[in-house]
Amino acid sequence: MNEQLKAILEALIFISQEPLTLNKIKEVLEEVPEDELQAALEALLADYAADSRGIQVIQSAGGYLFTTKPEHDQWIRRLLQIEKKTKLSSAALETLSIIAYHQPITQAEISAIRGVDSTYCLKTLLQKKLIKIVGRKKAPGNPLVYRTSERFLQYFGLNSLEDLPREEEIAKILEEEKQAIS
Amino acid sequence: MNEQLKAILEALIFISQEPLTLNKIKEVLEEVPEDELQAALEALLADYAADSRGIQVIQSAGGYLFTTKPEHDQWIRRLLQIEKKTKLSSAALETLSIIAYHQPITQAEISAIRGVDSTYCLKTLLQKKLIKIVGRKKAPGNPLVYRTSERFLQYFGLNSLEDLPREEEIAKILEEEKQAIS
Amino acid sequence: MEQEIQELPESQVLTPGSPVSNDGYQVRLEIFEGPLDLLLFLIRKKKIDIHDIPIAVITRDYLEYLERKEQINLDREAEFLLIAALLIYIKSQMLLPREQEALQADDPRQILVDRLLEFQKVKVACSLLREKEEDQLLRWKRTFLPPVARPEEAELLEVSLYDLAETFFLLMKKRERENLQVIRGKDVSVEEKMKEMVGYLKSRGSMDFLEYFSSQETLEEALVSFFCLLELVKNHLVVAVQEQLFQTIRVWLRRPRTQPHGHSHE
Repeated sequence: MNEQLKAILEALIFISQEPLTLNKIKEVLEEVPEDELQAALEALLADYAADSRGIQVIQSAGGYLFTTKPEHDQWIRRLLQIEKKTKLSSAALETLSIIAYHQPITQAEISAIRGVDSTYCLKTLLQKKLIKIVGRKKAPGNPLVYRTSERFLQYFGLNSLEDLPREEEIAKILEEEKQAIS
Repeated sequence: MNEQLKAILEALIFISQEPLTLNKIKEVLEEVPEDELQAALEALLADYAADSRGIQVIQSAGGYLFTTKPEHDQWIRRLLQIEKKTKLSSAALETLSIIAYHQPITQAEISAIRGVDSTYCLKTLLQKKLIKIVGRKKAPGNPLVYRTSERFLQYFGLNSLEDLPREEEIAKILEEEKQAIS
Repeated sequence: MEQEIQELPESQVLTPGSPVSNDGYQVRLEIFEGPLDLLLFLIRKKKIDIHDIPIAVITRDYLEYLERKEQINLDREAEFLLIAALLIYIKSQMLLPREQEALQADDPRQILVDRLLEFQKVKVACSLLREKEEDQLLRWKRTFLPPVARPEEAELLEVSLYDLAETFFLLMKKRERENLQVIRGKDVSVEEKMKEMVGYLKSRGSMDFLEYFSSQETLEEALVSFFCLLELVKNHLVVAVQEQLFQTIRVWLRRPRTQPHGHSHE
């Protein structure tokens, strides 16, 4: 294994503020054969998987990124003197998950599923850049159409939309809940 | 040696924007005896002194800070170049939005709306092929006239300029809700 | 504590028998995200099979919740009324004498059942995403450029003068609140301040402008430092970068370019 290459990868991921994709790595290190890159990357991930480290490499939005560990949250907040980060409101989360599973989707379609007008939630989500407008639907009134963004993936630590909890997983939870009630 | 303490120190140095001083560390970890802190810190420094790492701890301004190594400078610069290329600055985005909604438009008109000289932004947008020059205006000085390009439509997934969100639509989304639900 | 109230319905739906659902009268309409949320809650509470809803019972319970409100806010609660109307409509359909065994597809409840099933899935997806969110919110990412980066090559988001001005006015408001409106004598010249700022940047590499601004002794000095920053930016002597709106502004000295910037490959 190429130790020097591993060190370079570590430096590159360290410097990135957004998940560093394999494509970008290849662009930077275009001289290096891909299988060598892969091997070095895997070795680096293995190093960081060790329990004793204070930083981790996570895979998110199709790239690699350093983050601290959840269990160190309180110390970091003490250092930065920051309150707990705020979660999305239930209404915003509801709207967002409908968009995630039904995209591309219009405001009217979202509101129909929720049974409530969702305009205000769309504003919040647009401002947080968790969703984006991607055009118009060919339908009466030509309504705007929404999709989730890159930042959505990053926000939830998903590698791609494929990583969203699947139908079967949801069905299983519903089944378990039903059993619990009866 | 306290492995967990070492990990916390690693996380704290990682997230700190300024060199992290021992005083600051003591403040955050006030429950921990100073000699334990010292021992953990030294162990962490020893770990990072290993040659094979891509990140190093430097002591600067009386504190500790992670940086990359000078020998990796060329790769880091390449990466930053690439990242820069893929990102629009907020100034460029502002300029682009003005062109999108007010085309055809001249540099002077854009600068008048933005309140700042926009020559540099126009250059960036032209390089990224998001806008194009479509001729000159019949006005004193015959200034160049700009429009958005085909690529602009592709980039934002629009079929035509008609598909741009209309002012009323954005206004409706951005409008503050009458009653506070949150 | 607003947040906790917001999260109640979610936990009710997922953990039946929670303390709140035991004492129905403590549950206010406001805590439900919408009418479907309320309906699901009632169905859970009564341990009803969603595919076979006793529509008369549910309609009565549902209306009880609406009636508990002294005033119906039409903007906010119109959607609750809409579903109430649907429930009453379905109830009336169910009461009609049926000539033969109704086919399942003709069950007037079907439209409601479909919506509830879909909404139920959304709720579960929400709880799963919430777990992921909670995990991610506890992880900290760097949102600044480490010192090795050369800021003039990395220009993330260059701040517009508007951002600067906006930030400035926010600061002014904050200062006003802090009752620091006393402007003391001591003339501060723009030239001196500019020299001081450049000196600061030369010695420290970069500056957190908000911090610098607030550390000024008098409001006048703080004001002068702001105008100096504008001047320095305008003359391309420094670069000011704001990673996110309302975050601090970091300022670096701009290094004179020795060569026209060559793109490695384009």
